[in-house]
Amino acid sequence: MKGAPVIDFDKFKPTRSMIARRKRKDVAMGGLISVAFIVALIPLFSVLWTTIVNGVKRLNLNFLSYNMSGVIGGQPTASGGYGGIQHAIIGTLEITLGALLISVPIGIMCSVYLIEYSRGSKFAKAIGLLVDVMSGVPSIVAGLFAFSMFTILVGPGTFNGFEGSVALSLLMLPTVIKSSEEMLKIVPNDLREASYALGVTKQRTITKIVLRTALPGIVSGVILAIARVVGETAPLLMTAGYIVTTNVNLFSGQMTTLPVYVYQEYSKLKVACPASASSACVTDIPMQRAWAAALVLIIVVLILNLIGRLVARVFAVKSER
Amino acid sequence: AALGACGNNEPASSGSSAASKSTTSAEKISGEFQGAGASSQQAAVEAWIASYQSQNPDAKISYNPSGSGAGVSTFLTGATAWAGSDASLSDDEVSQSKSVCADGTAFDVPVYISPIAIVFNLKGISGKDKHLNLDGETIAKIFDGKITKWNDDAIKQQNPKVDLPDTAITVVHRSDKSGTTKNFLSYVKDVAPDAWTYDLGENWPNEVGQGAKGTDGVINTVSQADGTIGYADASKAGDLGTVAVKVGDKYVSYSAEAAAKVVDASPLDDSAKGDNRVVVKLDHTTTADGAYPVVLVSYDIVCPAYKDANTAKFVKSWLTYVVSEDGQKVAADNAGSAPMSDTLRAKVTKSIEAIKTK
Amino acid sequence: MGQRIDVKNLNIYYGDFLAVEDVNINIEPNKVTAFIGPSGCGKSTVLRTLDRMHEIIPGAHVKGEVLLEGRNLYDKDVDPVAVRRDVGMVFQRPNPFPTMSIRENVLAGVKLNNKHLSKSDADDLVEWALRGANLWNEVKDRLDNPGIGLSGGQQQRLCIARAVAVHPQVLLMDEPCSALDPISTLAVEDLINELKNDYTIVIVTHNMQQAARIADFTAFFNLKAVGQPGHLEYFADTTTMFNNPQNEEAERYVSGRFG
Amino acid sequence: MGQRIDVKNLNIYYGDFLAVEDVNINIEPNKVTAFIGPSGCGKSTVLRTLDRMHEIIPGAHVKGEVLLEGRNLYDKDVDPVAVRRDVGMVFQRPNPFPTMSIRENVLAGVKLNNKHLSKSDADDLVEWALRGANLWNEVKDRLDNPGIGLSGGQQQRLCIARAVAVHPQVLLMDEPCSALDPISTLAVEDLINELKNDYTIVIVTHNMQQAARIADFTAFFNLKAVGQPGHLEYFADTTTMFNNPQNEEAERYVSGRFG
Amino acid sequence: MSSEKSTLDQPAGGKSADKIFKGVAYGCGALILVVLAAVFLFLFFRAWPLIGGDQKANQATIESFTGGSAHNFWQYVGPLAFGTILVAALALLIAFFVSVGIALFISQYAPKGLATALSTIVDLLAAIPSVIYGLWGGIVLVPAIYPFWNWVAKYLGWIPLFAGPAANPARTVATVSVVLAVMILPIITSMARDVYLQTPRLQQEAALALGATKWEMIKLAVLPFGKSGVVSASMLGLGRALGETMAVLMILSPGMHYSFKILQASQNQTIAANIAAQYPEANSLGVSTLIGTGLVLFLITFVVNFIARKITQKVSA
Ligand SMILES: Nc1ncnc2c1ncn2[C@@H]1O[C@H](COP(=O)(O)OP(=O)(O)OP(=O)(O)O)[C@@H](O)[C@H]1O
Ligand SMILES: Nc1ncnc2c1ncn2[C@@H]1O[C@H](COP(=O)(O)OP(=O)(O)OP(=O)(O)O)[C@@H](O)[C@H]1O
Ligand SMILES: [Mg+2]
Ligand SMILES: [Mg+2]
Ligand SMILES: O=P([O-])([O-])[O-]
Repeated sequence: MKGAPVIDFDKFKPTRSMIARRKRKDVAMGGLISVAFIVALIPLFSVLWTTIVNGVKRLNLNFLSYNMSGVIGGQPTASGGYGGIQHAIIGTLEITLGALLISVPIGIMCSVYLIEYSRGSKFAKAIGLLVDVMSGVPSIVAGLFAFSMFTILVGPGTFNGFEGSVALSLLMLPTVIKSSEEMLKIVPNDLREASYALGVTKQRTITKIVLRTALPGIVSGVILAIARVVGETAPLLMTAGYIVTTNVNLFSGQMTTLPVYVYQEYSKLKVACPASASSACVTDIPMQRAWAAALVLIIVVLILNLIGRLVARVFAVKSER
Repeated sequence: AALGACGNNEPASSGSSAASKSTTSAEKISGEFQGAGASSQQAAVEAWIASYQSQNPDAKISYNPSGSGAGVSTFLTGATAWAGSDASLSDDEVSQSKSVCADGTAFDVPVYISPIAIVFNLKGISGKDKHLNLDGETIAKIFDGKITKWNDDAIKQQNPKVDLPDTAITVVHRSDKSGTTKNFLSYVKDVAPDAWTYDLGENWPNEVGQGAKGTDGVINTVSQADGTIGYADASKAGDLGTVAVKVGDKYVSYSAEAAAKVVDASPLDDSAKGDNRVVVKLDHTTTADGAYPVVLVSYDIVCPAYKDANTAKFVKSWLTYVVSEDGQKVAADNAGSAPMSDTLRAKVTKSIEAIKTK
Repeated sequence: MGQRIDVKNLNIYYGDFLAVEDVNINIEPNKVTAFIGPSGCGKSTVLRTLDRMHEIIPGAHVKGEVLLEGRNLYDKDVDPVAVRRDVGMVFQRPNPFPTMSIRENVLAGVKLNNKHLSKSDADDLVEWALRGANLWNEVKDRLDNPGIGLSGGQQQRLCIARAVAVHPQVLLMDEPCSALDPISTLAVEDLINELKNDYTIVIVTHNMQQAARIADFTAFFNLKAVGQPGHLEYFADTTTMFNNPQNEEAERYVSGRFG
Repeated sequence: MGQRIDVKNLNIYYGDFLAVEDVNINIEPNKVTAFIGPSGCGKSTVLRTLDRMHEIIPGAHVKGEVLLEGRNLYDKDVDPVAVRRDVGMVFQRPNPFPTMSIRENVLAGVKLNNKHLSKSDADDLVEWALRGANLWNEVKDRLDNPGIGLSGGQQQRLCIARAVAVHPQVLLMDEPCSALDPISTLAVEDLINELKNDYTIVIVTHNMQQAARIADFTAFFNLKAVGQPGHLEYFADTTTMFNNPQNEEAERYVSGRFG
Repeated sequence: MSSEKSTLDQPAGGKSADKIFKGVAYGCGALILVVLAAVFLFLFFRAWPLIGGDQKANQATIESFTGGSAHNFWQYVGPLAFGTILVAALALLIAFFVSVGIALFISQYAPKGLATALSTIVDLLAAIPSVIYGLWGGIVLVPAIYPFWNWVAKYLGWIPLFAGPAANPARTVATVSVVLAVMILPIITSMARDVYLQTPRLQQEAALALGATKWEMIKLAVLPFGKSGVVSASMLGLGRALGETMAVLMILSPGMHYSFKILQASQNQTIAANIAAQYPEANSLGVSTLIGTGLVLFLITFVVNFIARKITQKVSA
């Protein structure tokens, strides 16, 4: 090779010690990574374990099918239970559904705008930035926002489930947008072109080809977003309030959700048992209820995750290979 | 079991020996009513609601234990029928209430009187129904970080029979704004003005020890380490040791009766501006025999007239029940509170009578 | 029957960048016209202007005329969506819709345009298109299987079937065989030979042998340097192009050592 | 100088699936050996066993021997990392490290063993490798620019420079030109011709003309049917393979109409 | 079967649907802007009395919040902002390396079956509500971790950060950081794992083909590729830690200092936990003050995310 410098390659030959050193480093890093892994699992499993062990004590059908009205202290109710979380489950479902109905259509259409209509435009970049920023909005700020908004628009002292939905939807929106955006991005451009080349309008291409192809990913993204907000406490305390009875009206009256219930029961800590009470009176029933509700919450989140995966699989782009 | 109507539990049969006589004459109340406020009252209010609804099955009552401040603010927006509060109304709040009450200004009446226990956790010494004897000055010094060891002479002298260890004292106080704090501190300030020089308020004033959110936080924190001491609503004291407080020359440990005694021995606060107000000015320095002076008095705040007559009817009948002998007993049973005396009840009842239902 | 295309003074831009300069070319109906030339000379770009697919890229636009049977595709009142129904396109990599079965893929063009088809009409159309794409025998027993379950060559023929199912007059193909193995390539080439009875076909290919085998006319595009616009260097019937080109550049290119 | 490779009774598995069966082949030093054959016959698979890259795929393993100058690469005490230093590899699609400059890309392999390379040594090595890959003149003024800023053909040559910079004895190339345009292909083919002075080169190609142009020996792999293991059908010097193959299948394949 | 007639001049259907759809998409894009502006404005209106209201009353409110140690809004929010950032930064510091470790373990080291199982577990843990982490932290971790902090204070106490004595019970910034780290760990891990798994095979093979060991391959191909993804994952985690309310509220013994003594109690407090703690007992002016601090928190997260975005843009460029 003309003009090339002459290289003495023996100089670059790996020395024995160098090889050994690289090997050692390789093994050490492998070890370190495995250790990091195990260390991290300890607290995570401890969380799960504590919740399960403490939670199963009170988790039964009665607990799931009654609310807390008429529950006095640690005494058993007429149905033989110690109150339950039926109202909180209903509240959680309705408020989350409300948040879902607000954030999913907006979120998906926003990602459609970002990916399909204005990829790379200045405005789109600004919105992309704002979505990023929005994903960092602390949940308590979302709560304060919904609280302020309803105070100003509806009137002071407004508490209702929908107010909670508004707060949660603010938290869900960026997650939905970002995951949908990712999913739309990975829809191959080939498919769009194939559709356009068949003389299909842009709207139908997007709805019938692009969104359909991205659907499994979008659905699992949405479900993960739900799983994230279903455990919110602080914003709901200041928006949806707290009530011991079942309220099915999302737009009027306070509503309890599972995390708020957990927190409220934890706050009660203990109850007093009157001297006359039978041995069925349990003084630390609030803590037991808190753990049981926490366990239910985890199970709900778990089920949501599983559904997400299942949906992703069912709707998945079928392939034989 | 089939799902109860919307999962409601029928009121428990035990515990509430249905308050038959106090409300027999009153007509049945129906409708939905909301209250909000002090969390200290929560256990009592839950019991009251259960009993009250057993007599008025068509009334649906809910109480959000959102905190005294939030309760009063919400009440002042007109969104709730009444508020529970650990503090009596401020002058400002009284005048603000003009805009929500149909007529006149809101007033407060005591409904819930509860001893505050000074709880501690000390290996080998604390335990259920175990006490340490302390006078006000020692308590003040401990909570001000002046006494830092459990075997300090001041403590030893008052507890000659106890073998006190050389453990450091960790003070645990409320980190949130709290009526409990204010009542505890006003006791300390009244009995030991030289040892406790801070201004009185609902926030903890010094930087000693650890702060914890809520009564539950204090109890949890105290339980979690050796050498801790704190104060909390007595019904939550559980297995922790509690302090017997020096009154006169005896040491008195907390009990509902002992708490009731100090309230009886205390005058009403004449400086409270506004009609119908019943504000107790606790006399912490009382030497009355067997009185326990560390007490929390919690109020219900209501209007003398409501825009909605049904609400007015409800509030009147609700308060009547709450302060009735039965109501006070239900609270005492389920929340460990001290039933109010007949003298006080008479004053309160007079105020309740002022509520216009027509 | 296929339709003729006449390209007049066409300049093609990506934003401000002039990618292809001043193209004039007449594409005969029911013939196969091949575009050859070095990479980046604008073959794909020109091809995509023939059904206004070019416009999908933001900022891309043209100056000049493309006449389909005398009607300028770029006239103000022509809807690009309608253009694309008349001029079908097949891409370099087979791109069946992954969520659809073989049958649905064939019907996609019709169904996506919200046309309602009776079951028997649909069946007929599917069979007709798949037979036209030489794929019927291979897939007739598994029409409801996913389209992407097929082999690459089958997928490409499926895409051709999908394109012909909307009855275009012209079929554009951008290197339809470059992702295929030799055996599949053969199948597609055979198909092109048959399709020209019904359609006008324009095909971009890197492979000169392929152009020689299947094209009636060949257009050689070139570019002076990278960053310069490409242009149509030489257009001739295929025999002339490969045996006796009257253009020095074209001769250098077709006789070059590349395959 | 290049080293010789002898493959003996090599069976290659993906998990339980026998992908390639009983390969025996002798690869001469300082020659270019081409692997050709239909898609899926195992060309890439065999190539990757020559530097134990095969093993990266979970479950993949081999039975048999690959002797590099007589030493079995698959002996228990042979470190695959060491093998890969002696046997370099270039892939189908150019894969420079995207976060690195041109210079850093070239030095990436060397730096692994020489933490503290003097600036002048590094400069020399970069120049040497880039000249060796025929890229020096095009990039010498922008060595600190990112490697992925180059054109496809340049990137591929950069990858070759990166591979030769660690001074291997053998260079394996898996369809190194299939993603490149003709001009870049030419550049890489020229390069291969020069490189064989220093290295033993094994190249997989789909393009028979390419094999004919650059290889000294050609191995034709085949498979009986999809799902069946591939096998080495015929191995000969390139002239024989393309002009007078002594194997019917090979003849059919090289004389097919595809190109 | 093909028709002779050109359909060019027939109007294509679906034109108006096309326009409406586009309009809706644009509207939803613009809505994001509106929503964020609304968040800011509503908070701002509600916090307005802090600026436009009676300053005497404001001072009284803040003095009552702090027991007289702060007199104006900035003195009040300063230590809170400091505490917020301190807690979140520590949590991120702890979680970051561990997360990257786990993500690498799952994506590069673990055999496929184990990797899938672990991924599922990590995803589930990422969804555990923070109130449960708060419960666990306050009840299980606080007593369990004290001996460790005590040890740290004893032997590493010469480092100002670890100045003793360690508070018992350990309701300290250190413990809270650990809980928050545990909480954000699955979030960062799950995102980091996803990007690491997407490292192009080609890059990895390129490194291995040069004779790199596994770790060197990770350093050459995986880590650089994943950098921007991991940075944004960390920022997401940081955002979560900055805004976490319940876990802090249920664990930390708060204080209002600019203090780095993470093993001692009553040193710092976070904005979010402070809002939740004071909100129930706050009067109308108090709520305004708290919303003011919420606005500051909002701005902090805004800035953090903004910077993060800039970083990721630079890295990926
Ligand atoms: N989307 C685009 N944006 C900007 N410029 C582009 C775009 N697509 C292509 N170009 C430029 O237009 C010119 C022509 O590209 P084109 O893809 O048409 O060439 P080609 O002949 O098809 O090449 P190949 O044989 O590689 O497919 C090139 O300079 C290319 O860089
Ligand atoms: N990672 C893998 N796991 C399982 N099977 C594989 C894998 N890679 C290749 N195979 C199988 O091994 C056989 C040989 O594949 P290989 O990629 O070596 O063929 P090839 O001749 O290189 O094909 P091409 O020309 O398309 O590159 C094929 O049957 C293929 O399906
Ligand atoms: Mg092209
Ligand atoms: Mg291959
Ligand atoms: O009832 P508290 O005011 O002490 O919370």
